[in-house]
Amino acid sequence: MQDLTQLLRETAEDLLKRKAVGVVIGYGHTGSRGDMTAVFARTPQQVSQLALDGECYRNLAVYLNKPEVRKLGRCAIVVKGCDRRAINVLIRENQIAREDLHIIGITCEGVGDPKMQKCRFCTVHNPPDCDTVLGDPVDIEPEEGEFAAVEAFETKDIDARWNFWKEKLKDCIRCYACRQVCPLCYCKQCVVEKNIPQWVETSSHLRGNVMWNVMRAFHLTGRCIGCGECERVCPVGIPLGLLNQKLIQQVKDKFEFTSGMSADEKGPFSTFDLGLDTDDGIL
Amino acid sequence: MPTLTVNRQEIEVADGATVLDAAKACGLEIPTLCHHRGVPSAGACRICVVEATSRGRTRLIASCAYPAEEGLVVQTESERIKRSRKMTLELLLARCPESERIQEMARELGVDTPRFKTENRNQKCIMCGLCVRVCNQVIGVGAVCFSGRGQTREVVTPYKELSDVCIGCGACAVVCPTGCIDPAEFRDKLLERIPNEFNCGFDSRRSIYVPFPQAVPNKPVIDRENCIHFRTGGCGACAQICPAGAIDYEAEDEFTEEKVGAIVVTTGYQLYNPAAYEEYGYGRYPDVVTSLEFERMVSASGPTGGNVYRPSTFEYDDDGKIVGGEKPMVCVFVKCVGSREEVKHKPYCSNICCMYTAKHTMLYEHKVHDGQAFVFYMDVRAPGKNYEQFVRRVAKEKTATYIRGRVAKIFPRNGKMVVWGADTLSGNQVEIDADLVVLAAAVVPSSGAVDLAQKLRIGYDEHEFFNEAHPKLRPVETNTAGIFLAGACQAPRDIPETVAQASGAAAKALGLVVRDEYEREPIVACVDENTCNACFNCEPVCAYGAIGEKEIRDRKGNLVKIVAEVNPGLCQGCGACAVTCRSNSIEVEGFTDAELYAEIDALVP
Amino acid sequence: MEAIQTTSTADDDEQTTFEPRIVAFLCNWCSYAGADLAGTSRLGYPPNIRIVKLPCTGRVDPLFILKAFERGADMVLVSGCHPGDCHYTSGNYHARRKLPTFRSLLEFMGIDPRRFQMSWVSAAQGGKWSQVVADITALATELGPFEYFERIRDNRN
Amino acid sequence: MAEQTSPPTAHHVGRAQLLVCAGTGCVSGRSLKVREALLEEIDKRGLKDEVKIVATGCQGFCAQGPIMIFQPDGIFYQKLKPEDVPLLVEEHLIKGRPVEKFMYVPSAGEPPIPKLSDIDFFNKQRLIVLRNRGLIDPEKIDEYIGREGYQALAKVLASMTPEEVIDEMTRSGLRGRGGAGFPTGVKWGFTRKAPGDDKCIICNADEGDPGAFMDRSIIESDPFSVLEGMAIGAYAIGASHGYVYIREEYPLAMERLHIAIDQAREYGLLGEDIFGCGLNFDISVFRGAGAFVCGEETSLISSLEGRMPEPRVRPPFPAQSGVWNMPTNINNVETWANVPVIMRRGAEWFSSIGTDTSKGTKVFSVVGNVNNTGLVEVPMGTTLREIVFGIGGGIPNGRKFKAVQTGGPSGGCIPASLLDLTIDYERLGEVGSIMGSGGLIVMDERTCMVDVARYFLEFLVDESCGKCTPCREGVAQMHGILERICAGQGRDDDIEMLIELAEYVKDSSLCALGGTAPNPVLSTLKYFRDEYTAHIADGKCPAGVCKALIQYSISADACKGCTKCARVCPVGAITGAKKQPHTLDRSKCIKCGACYESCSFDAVLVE
Repeated sequence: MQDLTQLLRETAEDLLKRKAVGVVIGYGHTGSRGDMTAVFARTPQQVSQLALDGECYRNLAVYLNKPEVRKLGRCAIVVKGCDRRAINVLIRENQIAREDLHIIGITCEGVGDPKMQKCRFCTVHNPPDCDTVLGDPVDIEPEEGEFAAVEAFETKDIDARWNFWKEKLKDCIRCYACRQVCPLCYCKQCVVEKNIPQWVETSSHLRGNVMWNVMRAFHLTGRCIGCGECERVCPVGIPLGLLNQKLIQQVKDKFEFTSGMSADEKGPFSTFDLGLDTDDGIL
Repeated sequence: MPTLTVNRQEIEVADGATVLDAAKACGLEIPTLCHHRGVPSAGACRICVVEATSRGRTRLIASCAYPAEEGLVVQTESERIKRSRKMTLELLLARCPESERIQEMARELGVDTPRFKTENRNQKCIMCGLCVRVCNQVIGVGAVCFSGRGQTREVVTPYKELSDVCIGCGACAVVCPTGCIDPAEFRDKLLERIPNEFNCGFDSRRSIYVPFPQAVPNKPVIDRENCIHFRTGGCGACAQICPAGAIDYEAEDEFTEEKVGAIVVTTGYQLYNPAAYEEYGYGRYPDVVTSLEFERMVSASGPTGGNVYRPSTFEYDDDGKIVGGEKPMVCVFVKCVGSREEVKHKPYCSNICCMYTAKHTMLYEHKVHDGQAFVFYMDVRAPGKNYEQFVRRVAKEKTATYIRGRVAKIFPRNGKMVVWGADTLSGNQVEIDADLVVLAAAVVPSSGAVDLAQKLRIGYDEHEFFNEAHPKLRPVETNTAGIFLAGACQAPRDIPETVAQASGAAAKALGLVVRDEYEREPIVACVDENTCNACFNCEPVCAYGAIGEKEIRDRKGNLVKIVAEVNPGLCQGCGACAVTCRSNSIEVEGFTDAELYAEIDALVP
Repeated sequence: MEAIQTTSTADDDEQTTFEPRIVAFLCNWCSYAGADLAGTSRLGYPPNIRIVKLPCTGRVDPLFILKAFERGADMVLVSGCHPGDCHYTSGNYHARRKLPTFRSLLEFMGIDPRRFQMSWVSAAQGGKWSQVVADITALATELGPFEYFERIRDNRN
Repeated sequence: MAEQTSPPTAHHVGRAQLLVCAGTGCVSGRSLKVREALLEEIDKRGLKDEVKIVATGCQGFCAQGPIMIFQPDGIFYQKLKPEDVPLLVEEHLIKGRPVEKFMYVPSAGEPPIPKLSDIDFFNKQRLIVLRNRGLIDPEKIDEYIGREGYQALAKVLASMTPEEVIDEMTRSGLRGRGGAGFPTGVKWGFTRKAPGDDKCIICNADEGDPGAFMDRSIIESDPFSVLEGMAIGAYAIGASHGYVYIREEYPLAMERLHIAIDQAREYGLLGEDIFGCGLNFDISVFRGAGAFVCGEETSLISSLEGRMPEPRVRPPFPAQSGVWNMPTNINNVETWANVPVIMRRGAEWFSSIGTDTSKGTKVFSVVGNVNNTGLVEVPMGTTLREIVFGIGGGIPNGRKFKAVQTGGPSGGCIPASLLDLTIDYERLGEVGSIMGSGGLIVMDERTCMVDVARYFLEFLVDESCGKCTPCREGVAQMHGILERICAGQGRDDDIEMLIELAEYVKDSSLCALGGTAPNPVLSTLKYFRDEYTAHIADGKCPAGVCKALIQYSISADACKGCTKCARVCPVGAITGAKKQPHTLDRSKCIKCGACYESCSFDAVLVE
């Protein structure tokens, strides 16, 4: 990541001085162990906490929907390419308005050392439609196919797959960290928390976990932009990204739809296309 | 509105009127040759000359073309005019001695033998140019024109061959004053016969026509495909002739939208195309007709005026109307053509064929007294009131010989239609040389029934008849509220049953629309405003547009949040919204998650 | 855990042959009426099918399907109007998009996709309904019991 | 009278200018070859910068072509041949002695007249339309502008409103030179008042009359005056487009017209924003369909619209709805050519010329049996005698003047007795003829009037458009009768029938062609009825023209045996030894009249 920290701080300071925004949401090494966490700079002085480097994993879009951030009025947000697509989905689902955001896009060659899997096939190194863009455009060819992992997994036969998932899902402790970190899981009351009727059993045995993980993945169909945060934060290391990628693949092949590309796109499950849809597999 | 004096009589005429119009308005007769009401005038033959004085100069003018100017003084009778007309006629007589029209006009003015050397050409054309003008300026085709000038001037088609742009409208033959254009010249081009659909194409109709005698509204329509005006921009004869000025070529179809409370679908039936029976030869042999075509023939308002002729012997007049034909002495009626046949055609019985075939045999006997009718049948089904007695009468009065058996093949042989069939009662083959074969084809729903059904969202069966809500309990309703059925569109039925069903449907429909309130099924969606995230994923999924926005405001009126809201009047309770809502904030009464959870739980103990 | 593989659990009927339990979600206007027609036309079909009536296939939520499997269904069928015939115009169009995608997710997780069947049966296709039920019952018998969740039921893992 | 002969000295080039006539008549006499020879000779003699050679339009004296005028001396040379050029250059240019051999000789025996201004043919004419003839190169606009060209247009555009222009034209009394004589100013007024914003004007250069070549010469010698006239007309009427409808048979005139138009456009005198005064007016040339009837206004319009040329019933007149229903004003070439002069010199000056009802001058093409065949422009009111004898130089071969035919096929014949008739629209109308476009055919005693009438009717039978019965059938029947008379089978009721038919055709025809077609017959019947009765009753043709009625013979005593006639006879009908009286075999004789023409001893007799 080129050294844009200084550039970011000047931009943030200028925005705050002009009162164009109430807060600048960015990255900074303010974590307890010095790791990279979210920084909310509200006054020009706090701008010094901002920093940019290879560890900017988080998807800061998750904070946009929080009531506490809403109260601060218009806000500026530092986004990588994947985060920018998440903002598009939020706009499309009427959660935030484009005018309430000052988007500071940073051109990103990929985060994490070694590079996170999502960055290896990323196609949005340069975030589109931003108010300010820091860093010169990046031109990197994807190193592997978007669905390489999915295709690798699908080489297993049906029982091997079940055994793999049974082992993984058995460990799920239902901490719901994956839900908390995902910018698109903003429901006030998630289906898990409804108990009349209790579709998803709350105890963390295999049956409940299967229901929870399947429904979490299915509710992101045609919305998830593959930012990989859910997999990163899962304390027990369940490969949630794999489920998400499978659904992204299905939506791309069957409905020629890629989520987050524009703010006025229509989700695959709220429309239909008599030309595209087929009756395969239906008696 | 210029005023002028004609023979010392003041007359006011409309703008654009000619001196001839003014004279006619005064009741004066002026002879004309190259003038026709529907064709722009040229003032060429000079027979209509009158004396006109304007700005102090009196001279002979062609009244047919000279516009009626303000203050013009016209004299239609004078020695000078008489001399001029006599000389014109004498010269025309010298040119066309054979033309009766010119001889007649000449005799009227006292000219019998021309003093001039008669031209050796004996044609009747007086070069008036009417045919050229009507073809070029009125019809707009331009198939005929002048060529050469002076004595060598003649009316020709290009290269003197039948012009390929000629559409055979015959306008030139109609306007020619001396009748020297014979329609036979363009016989094969005679305006392609437009088959009259209502008379099953037996005779032809014009491109402006009343579809059928009992049409509602009983007014003519224009067939844009064949009408010359729409093909070439010319003609317009109907607009000129229509006294009420009712013809407007620019009128376009309009789509009007009506908000209605109920719809009664009565799209009726049509006959199954018997051409599917290759072996019967319908469509290949003109003497094999369907029962509907036979019905049109026996009808007094039909193409043959009620007489039964063999279609292969129809005689047409120039106008495409049937004026004669040969009466069929032997007529064979074949029943169940396409009905009661599971393998290739329709498995159901068409209900009405037995009764109308019996009627047809009586009509045939009435129209062709010494004719002989045969009927091939599988069963005679006469279930209605007095139906069986009616069929018994046919047997008693021997109007037809009923043969129980199917027909195998029909083919022409030296002028007759040979019918091969079986007689199951006697067990042997039957061969009849018939003059006419009438096929009682099966009843099928009108074409386009399926499109309508999908548009109205009502069900239909595999034969495309519409599905009633319940065969026994709700026969006149459909599953879709507010849409009712009547008549043969629901199943083959005859007139008494149709009328009964129509009355039922009308009553049901009225029952719906007269009350101002309207009960309906309670299955309606409703939103849990606490958990709704206002993502409005549900809104595009609702096919009835029943989901809208609702603003939640606190007591002081400032906006707290926006949530989704369902309009119970529109919602049909399909539940699609309940599924797309990830937080299950929207539920359908009667199919709530809790109820379905309980059902699933109970079903798999 | 392998021990209990062959015997079915207590609340199954007692014969030794395996009788699959199939849960069917039918749309009220077409498939449900079709099934009714099959009945009024005296056409028989295997009793393994247990029908839940829904207003439209558009109302079928993946939660129902998973819950059915959790409760011990060996196979789930969703049947509704032919595309274009839906009483609510587009219900089956949405179902035709959502449910096959859900089925590919299950397959990805190792659940045999043949256990989740879909079909279009119109109100007049009584014959087709009985044929479909017969076919899927045969398939379910051949696939055998669906123990994935059953094993979980008694919480021994 | 003087201004046209001596060229203005302003732009005197070199010490001598040789103005060689390049009109169609002279060009057919190889005048362009003479010009080339001159150029060669002058080049050889090194006189290139001293002498300027200019090819001009038609000088008017076609009988004497090829013509050259030697300026500044004003010497008139005629009948030049390329071979004469060396002698001419040697004598006149080098030695300064005019060469009498090539000068004009009025009649045998009289001394040659060197100066052009002294020749009667020229000094008796008054040139307004032909003011620039022979003085400017028709293919150079500068020379036209040099002679006050386009000053009228400038004056009009700068200082006059359209209404003032029309008022000026009306006061000038100019009447249509096409033949009908309708007052031009009034006609422009009608077109201007007619509703419709885009109008057009047409220059009728169809000139269908046989033997008439005035319009051709005007365009060939001074096309710019026509364009300027049309531009003024366009401004007055408010027309945005003009057409010149010119005969297909005038290639040279058409070429010169195109050159003139291109140059006018180059100089901003035609096309967009003329003179910068906002007048947008352009002219396109339309080649005529080659029918006499196209001279008639509405037929011309139909032809212009690409349709068959046949007349339309009037009203509506072209002024209300002409070409593609636009208000259209049609004038003859000569009328347009008059307009610039009127505008420049004013209406009072113009109306001072001519008679009280016919103002200005008229160009005549004097042809037929007259010495000075050519283009003559005389003021209205000049007598026939003046034209035929004064300017025309009398009748050649000592024959007697018999009649003159004016107005072409629509005109009539005027006998010798009316020689002192003053030429204007009304006088000519009274005597049964019309002004016409200006064709003036002089006939001597050897012309048979019945044959003249037959010829004109034959022409009209071919040229009638055939639309209306009277003209198509009536004229044909009249022609049939006259053919019979000339063939000697005349019947005694023929004359009465001719008159009845003539009255009928004149009265009932649709257009002017039919309306005036009987004039030749009526006028010949009126003045030469005796010839008709001679043909019908006695079967004789007094003028010895109608072949069926004449017999040739040779008078034995007059014949000197010079064998000239025998050599000339095409069929060898004349035999006889040298110096012996010859005999003529009537069975072989085809009555071509060659012997009669060639015999210089009047030995050949015609009865």
